[in-house]
Parts: sequence; C-alpha cells; structure tokens
Amino acid sequence: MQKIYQSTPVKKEDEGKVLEITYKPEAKYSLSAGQAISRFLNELKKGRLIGRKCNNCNRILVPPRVYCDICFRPTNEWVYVKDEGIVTTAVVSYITVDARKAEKEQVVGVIQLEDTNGAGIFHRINVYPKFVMNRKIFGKKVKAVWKEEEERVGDINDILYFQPVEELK
Amino acid sequence: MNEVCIIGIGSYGPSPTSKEVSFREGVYEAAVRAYSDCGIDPRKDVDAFIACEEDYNVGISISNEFSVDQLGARLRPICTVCSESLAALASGYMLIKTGQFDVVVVESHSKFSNIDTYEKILEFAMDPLYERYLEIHPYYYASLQARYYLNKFNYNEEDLHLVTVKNKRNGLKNPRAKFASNLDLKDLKNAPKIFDPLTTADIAPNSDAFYVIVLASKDFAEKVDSKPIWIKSIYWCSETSSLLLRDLYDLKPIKQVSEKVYEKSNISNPRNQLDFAEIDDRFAHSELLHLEGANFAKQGEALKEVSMGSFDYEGDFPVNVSGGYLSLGVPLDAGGLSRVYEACLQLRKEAGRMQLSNAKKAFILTWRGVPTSTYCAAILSNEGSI
Amino acid sequence: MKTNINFRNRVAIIGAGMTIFRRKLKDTPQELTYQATKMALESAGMNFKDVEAYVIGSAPDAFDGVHMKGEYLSDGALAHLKPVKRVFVGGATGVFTAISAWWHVASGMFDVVVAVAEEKMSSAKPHPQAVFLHIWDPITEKPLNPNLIWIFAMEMHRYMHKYNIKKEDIALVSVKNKKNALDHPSASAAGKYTVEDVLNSEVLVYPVQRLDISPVTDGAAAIVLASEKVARRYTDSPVWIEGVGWNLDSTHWTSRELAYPLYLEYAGNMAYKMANIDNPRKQLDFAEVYDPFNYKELHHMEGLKLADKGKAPEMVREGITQRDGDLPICPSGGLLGVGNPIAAAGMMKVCELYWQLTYQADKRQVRIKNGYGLAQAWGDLMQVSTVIITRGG
Amino acid sequence: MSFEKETKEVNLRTYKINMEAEEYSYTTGNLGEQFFLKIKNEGKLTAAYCDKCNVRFLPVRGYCILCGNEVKNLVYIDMEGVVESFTIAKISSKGEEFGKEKIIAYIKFPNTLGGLLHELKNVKIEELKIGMKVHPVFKEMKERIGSLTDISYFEPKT
Repeated sequence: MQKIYQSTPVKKEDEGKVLEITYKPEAKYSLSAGQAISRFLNELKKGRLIGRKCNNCNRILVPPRVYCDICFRPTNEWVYVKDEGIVTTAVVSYITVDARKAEKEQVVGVIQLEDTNGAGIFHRINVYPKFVMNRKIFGKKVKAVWKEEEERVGDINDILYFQPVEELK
Repeated sequence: MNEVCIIGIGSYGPSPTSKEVSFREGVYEAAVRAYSDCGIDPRKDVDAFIACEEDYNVGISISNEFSVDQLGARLRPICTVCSESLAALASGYMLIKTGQFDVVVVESHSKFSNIDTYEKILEFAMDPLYERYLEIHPYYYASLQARYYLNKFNYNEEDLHLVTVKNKRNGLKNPRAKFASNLDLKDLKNAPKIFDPLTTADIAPNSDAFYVIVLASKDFAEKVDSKPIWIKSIYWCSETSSLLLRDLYDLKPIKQVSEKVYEKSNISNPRNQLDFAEIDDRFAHSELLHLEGANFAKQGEALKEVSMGSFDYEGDFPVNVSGGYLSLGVPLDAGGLSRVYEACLQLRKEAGRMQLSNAKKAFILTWRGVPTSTYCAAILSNEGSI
Repeated sequence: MKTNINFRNRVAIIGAGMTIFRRKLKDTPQELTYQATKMALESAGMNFKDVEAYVIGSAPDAFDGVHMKGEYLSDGALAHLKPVKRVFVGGATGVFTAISAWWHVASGMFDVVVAVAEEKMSSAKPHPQAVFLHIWDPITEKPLNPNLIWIFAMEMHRYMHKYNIKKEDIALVSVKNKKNALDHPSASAAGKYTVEDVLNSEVLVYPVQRLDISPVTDGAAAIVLASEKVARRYTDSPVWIEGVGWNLDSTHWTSRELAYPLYLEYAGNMAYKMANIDNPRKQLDFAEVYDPFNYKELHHMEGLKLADKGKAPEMVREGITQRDGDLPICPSGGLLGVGNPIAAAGMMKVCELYWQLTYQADKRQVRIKNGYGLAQAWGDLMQVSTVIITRGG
Repeated sequence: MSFEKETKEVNLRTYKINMEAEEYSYTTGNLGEQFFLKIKNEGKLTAAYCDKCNVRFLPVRGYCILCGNEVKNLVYIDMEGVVESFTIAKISSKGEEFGKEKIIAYIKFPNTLGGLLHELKNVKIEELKIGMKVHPVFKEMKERIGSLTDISYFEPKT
C-alpha cells in the first residue's frame, strides 16, 4: 500500500481564514566583485566589453574570470571583444519578475560574442516578437546599443539592448 | 577496511576582510594551493567534489550553481552540503568508504565581509513562529547559556575571560590568527558587557576565509607525494532545532559526537590518548561546555582547569593552540575546515612557532553556532593503519 | 573515476511515503517533514527509533523562508541526537537526497538511513517566482530583472530550433503526465487535457505557456534505505540501488549549447556503469525523468540516451512513453501532473521507483520485465542532473 | 590572473544586492493555530500533550518530539513560570543599539518541556535572579493578533 499522508490543504477561497505569522526578511549584501568582474564593470562604463583569454584553450571568457574552467589554470591576458555577436536563442516575455502580467512584452536571449570561441552573453534584444516566434532572429548578427556616456555607471544595464545589424524581414 | 586520509590542504585567508577577491576567486586561490600541495590535477584525478555553503551566507539563492568552475569541477560530480564543514568532510569520507571514489575534494568558505545584515540573516535561521519576535541579536541566546553555566557552577562572570585571554594569546604564535592579542584579564575586567555577561572580546569575530581539502583512499595516497593525515573517525549530530526545547547547559549532542569518535578509534581516556584538541570557542563559555561534553574535564570544572593552565600550550592537554576562533575568527560554516587545516599543520610538523612537540593524534570538535545544535567531531592522526 | 559494479555494501530502498501535494498546505515545514518520514517508516515496518541517520533535501531557503533550512527541518524528521545533514543541488535535490543517503549506507557507516525532502513554496510573498530572481548571477544577470521562466524558455526555444521540434509534440507530454496523475493519490494538477488546451493556455514567456509548466506546490516525500542485512530482515522484496550518478556543468550557461544536456549524459553514464547497464532503452522498464516543464522530459530522455538527439518527440507521438507503452516515462504523472514542491517532487519520483518495483502502484502499475527503473532530476542554472537506478520485482 | 592582483580601492568594485522576498507569511499548523488562538482569544498559554509519553511540551508541533507519535491535543499550563536564565540585551537583530535595554529571560513552566523566550519588565536589574517566578501580561484583547507578541512582557509575581 502506498503511504500517503492527508495533510491539511488551504483552498484559495480560504486564504485569510487560517492564522499566519508574517515576517519581513532583510538580506542585504555588498558583494566584492573581485579582480575580473571589477574590471569588466569599469570597462562597461567606458562602453567596452572585455574578457580574459586562456592561452591553453584559446577561449576568451566573457564575463571575464581569473581562472579557466576547462583547463583549470589562470587566464593569461585581458582582451577587448567586439560588442557584436550571433543570437543563439531568444524568447518573448509577457510577465514581470514576480509573475504579474507585464505592461509591455520584452525580448531577451543569448548572444554568442564574435571571435571569443564560445562566450555568450544574456541580454535584451530589440526586435519584434514575431521574429522570435518564427525564429528568424536565430543566427542573426546583433550589436550592442549603449546608454549615453554620461548615463553609464559601470553596470550590465549600461548596454540598453542588442539590435540586429541588418533589418529583419 | 579502506582508510581515508587528507593528502592536500589549501587556504586563502583567514582575514578580517578580502575585498581584492570575489568569493569564487578566493576559492580558486585555495583550490590551487590544495592541489599543488599533493600534486594532483583536478581535471583528471578527482572523482567527486563537495562544496559546503548556505545560500544566505553567499548571497545567492541556490549557491550550488556558483561552486563549480573555480574548483576545476566542470562536468564532474559536485554537490552542496549545507552543514558545518566538518560534516561535509564526513560526506567525502563516506564517499571514499563506499569504494566507488578514490579522491574527493571538499571546499568551504566564508565571505562574511559581503554580508551587510548578518544579524537579520541569523534571526532568519530561527523558528519563524516561536523564536523571532523579540527582535534581539541572536547571540543573546549564547548570553543566556553563559549566565546559566556561571550560575550553575558558582563562577564569577570575570572568570570567563580566562578562556578569552588563553586563546587570544595562543594566536600570537599563529600568522593566520588575525584577531590574536596580548590582552590580559585587567583589560577585560571593566569592558562593557554588551552581550551580558559576555563582553565583545569573549565572542569570536567572523572572518573571511577559503579552504579546500583533498581526501584520498589509502591506495591513491600511496601513489602521490604527500604527507597523509588519517581520518581515524568522524561523526556529526544535531539535537532538536528548537532552542526553546533544549537545555541551556546541554552536553548531550557533544557527548554523542565525541563518544562516537572515541569508540571508533578505541579511545577510552581521551585526555591521555590524544595529544591536542581544536575545539569550538566561538563564545568563551562554549569552549568550556565543549571540553566538558567531550570528557576533557568534569562537569563544571573546565573553567577551573583553564585557570590552572591545564589547556595551555605548555599544559598537559593543549586546547586551541592555533588561537581558536577567538584568534582566527569564525569563517561561518568553513569553521570545521579551518580547524582541520590547523590540526593538519600540527600533525605534519609544519606549525612553525606554535608547533607542539608531541602531536600525533588530534581531536576536533565543531559546533554550527547559534541557533543550531549541530556538532561534529573527528580524530586525525599522522599515523596510518589503526 | 573508478566507478564500478563491485559494491562493498549493497543498499536497498525498503519504504516510501509522502504527503499530498497542494498549492498550499496548512502544516508547517517541520510537520510536513514529519508526515512524510512517518509514512515512509510505516511502510518499511519501522519506527523513528530504528533510524540511524538522516539526509534532508530541500531547495532554496528562500521558499520556506528559513535560513539553514536543513537544521529547522531536521526536527520534523525527529533526527534528535542523530547524524543529519542537508544536501542541495537546486532542482536536482530530490533525487540527490536519495543518492546522499545511499553513500551513508554504502560506506558501511550506517544500516538504516531516511532520506526526506520537503518544500513549502506558498510562504514567500508576493509570489514564489519572485524569489527565483536571486538564483541568477548577482552582478551580470540579476540587474536585468529576469523571471525564472525566461531561462527555461530560452533552453526550450534553442532545443526546438536545433532539432526543429514542434510545440504540438511538446504539448503531448503535458497531456500524458496530467492524465497519468489522475491515478496518483497525491496529485494536485491531474486532469484530462488535450493538445489544444495546452496550446491555447496563456502564453507566459514565448514559447512557454501556462500548461507547459508544473505548478508550484507544498509537500514532502521520504524513503527508507537499509543495508543488505537489515533489509533482508524487514522485507522479501527490497528495491536495490544499482547505480547513482550526478554531474554539474559550468556556471556560465550562456557559453554552453543549451539544446543538449551534456551533464546529464555524464551523470547517466556514471549510473549506468555502476548498474552495469549498456542498453538503457532495452534494459529499463520505465523511467521517472524530470518534467518541471514538458520539454524537459524530452530533453532528459535524450540526455539519458533513452532517445536519440532530437528524436524524443517521436517516441511520445508513437505512444512508446505511455504507461502501457514499451518505455513508460513518468508513470507517476510527474511534476506536471502530481505537482512541483521542488525537492519533494524529485523524491516523489524515487518513491515511484519503490512503488512500481514492489507492485504497489495500483492503477499506475507498469509492466516489470527486467526489474530496472530510473529516476532523474535536474536544476541550478540548467546545469546539474542527478540519476538513480534501482532494481526490484 | 591569480599571479597579479589589483588592490586599489578605486578600481575594485563592490556590488549592492539583496536576496529578499517582500514578506513571508507562515502557516502555523493545526496545533500551532490553536495555540496562538488560545493566546489571542483567551489570554491562556497551552502546551502540546502526548498521551503516550504523558508529556507536555512547548513550542507545540503536531508530533511528539520524544516518541514520534502524532499529537492532536493541547492542554492548558500553569502560566506562572520560572526564570531559567536572563540577559540584558542592548543590540537588536538589525545590529543596532536599542534605545533602552531589554531584559530577556528564558522561562520554563511547571511540568512542561521547553519554554519561552520573552522580555521581563517591572523588575530592577539588581533584583534579577535565576529561579525567580514570573507571569505573562497580555495585551488588550483588541490589539492581539494571534502571536507571542500578544504577550506584552512577563513580570515578577507580586
């Protein structure tokens, strides 16, 4: 016999009828960005993407790391990379971070950066949803559109979004 | 029975802060040191990895995601154990005992300096219905324990500082002990009792630290150039999580873990058969409870023995010659590995100025701190077969 | 790695139990842990005092809303003065809890170990999805305000793109699992649905729609493991753990090919090797692969080599994965049908191995030929898989 | 890059984040709910009672912590408690100093396992003693919400 315990369900319509105790959490952090990400953020402020190159496997890691995860050795040098790449996947979001309906849909995806040997970056993509649904955006080249210099603070949001280099039809 | 030993140790820190590295970079530094200590390549030689961490200490939900690359564990078996890091080490020990694994790496770290709201996070670990509503610093639970102990055994409040002074001074010989000090009793006598009856000096500060330990089977250890330190026995347990349901002078879980490791290592008289101990001292009175629970002192007599110098560097049974948490700081759950690291140096005769002349068998006892009742114990030895 | 079929100590599952799964349960996380543990012990013919050690599984503390949740839950398992620890590999935790309990017994250190997994997702306000924000890279991803579903939508779309897979085929998985769950006494999301129902459900993050996803749920599940000598004393039909495997890929998911779960192939290889299985498609009688989203079931069948790359949808279409098919997948009803209290859902799959291989699965019973069943879970940043293979019948 | 390190504060970044939910709302369980409602509606303290072990314990839960049997009943307990230990708290769980220090006691009740942590009032610090008897002072009925905060504080029996 399967042993199943009949716990006490709370139906949606009974919300508020059972006693609950509330608590407001506080969990705040000041994370040390460290060697690699500090430089990455500082370069974003200058409107540039930077990575670390591993001379053993010839990959450029973006965001940069001080170690190579494949070779387990220190990465060798700083390398600027183009803010362009190929879309490998994209989706259209109709919801907000807390699962409410968003006022406006948003396209996000992964862009594989040129000449890095596989480094991908996750960001917004400025393209009509239909090009996501018919997957025309897949494999297309996109380029970063940056905030104005004076608005940049050294954050991933200094890039507004990536935009197709050629217009999609 | 296949024996398990520690073949490599690596650390970065401990230190009061570590702004120059991210937590992943700190772990990488420790890992490189541990692997070079025993000459292994993590991409080829390691069968499994264990990361010991808690989400709210790291600041990332599912911190396991971020434990991989810096250890060389990409596309390898790696998991997170959420407990005191000595319990994580016990998991590595068991993996090797199954006969399916030869080399297991255990990592734990603290990036305490990243945490802005430590007290609230500790409160978040308490029972949400019965323990959080007073909005007091959770350390006050330790204050209640301290007063209870002093009252039960008729000590003066100032007597507690004896433990603090011993460990802070021991730390002066240890280059890693960043909170060591040549304090004496009169410095502490009139210090404000912020955590009444404890002063802030009687409470070990938290620290940043990164530790990586490499475990291996006997077969593997014989193949590499290392100084193996053998895990003779290891055990862990918890009492009820409800601190309201525990006694304030509660030796049960301490007795449980120590008796288990004594039994498995055939130890009937720990004070005679072991050479030194690294014991949790995150509050001055914790060391006393732990000494009594582990049977190094009779109930109520640990403090008397501390005052007699029994547990000093020169005493008949040295306790916390590393300086303990009071000098090293508590690297959150990495505490257990920090003590394993210190004990290994002693057993390898690499402890520098704090080297004990006769260090063959070490006892380690760790607690997970307020509000938990989780204890772990281990016996390490520089001599092989039992 | 020397993974081999020569076990020093064989380990058996001798009991399983769980709570009902519901959107919200009134019981506290400790009480849910207690209830599942008690059920598992009763089914093994044991009592709390017989247990020597515990392994607790639970996904992020941010759900139940308790830091160091393993400590808190241990009280519900009545793990007083006994070794207890919590293991955690994101969504893959449920199956991993069983794996960790396996090594407790296989090491020779313990004879009776309970593995219990609990999740209470209804505590976080305004919505449990919101706390998933904190699983992303805090500096390079979290500032983009991502919703949890984005990540899976990106993987699903990549998978569809690479192998030209249609949403209609993926929807069949929801239909099958929700139907299977009609026979599961704990189920919270069972029902008779059609492909059209799935395709017409609300689009959340294209290509993911409401009925592509398993619902967030409260619940707990547990199993009892024993060494061979103890198992023989309690039962004539132990379910042996023949293989375990787990594997994690790099944190940097954006630099990986998302169309194929390589880490699962590695985890599967580890378990197959231990279990001496060289043709899983033939040798396994059924598999409880992880299905928090419908496409994941397909993805995981391919990673486990139960289907060729990109070909799992064909097997679903042909009915091979139905309960009466050649290779039943998720006969329990899976997460899509029974519900998804994260770690507990993974453990529910291990419970299903026990029930199926001891012929206790009632209307869900599949045909047992070779006696092998497999359960698998997956999690983190699309990064980890855990696999357990059992034999019984 | 571990072979060289940037150390200048100006180039090293610190990134502020939180990992919070807006709020948590915890269900109290079947027995827990009764416990809190007894406080709210009756101003009474209760304990869980296991008839198999014949023990009562607090905090309550739906299982006996000794034998593992289900527990379905509460019993009223004598609210005159004994101070097992006390401390004078100056720092809050936000790590800040309270304006006014709080006396915190661990209080046990007759024939009951466990106890409660609460604030003591109407007692001078020099009169504090382990073993002193105290009893709860409840908030006005209309202010109670079904929580241990419905007890304003404990005070010595006069």
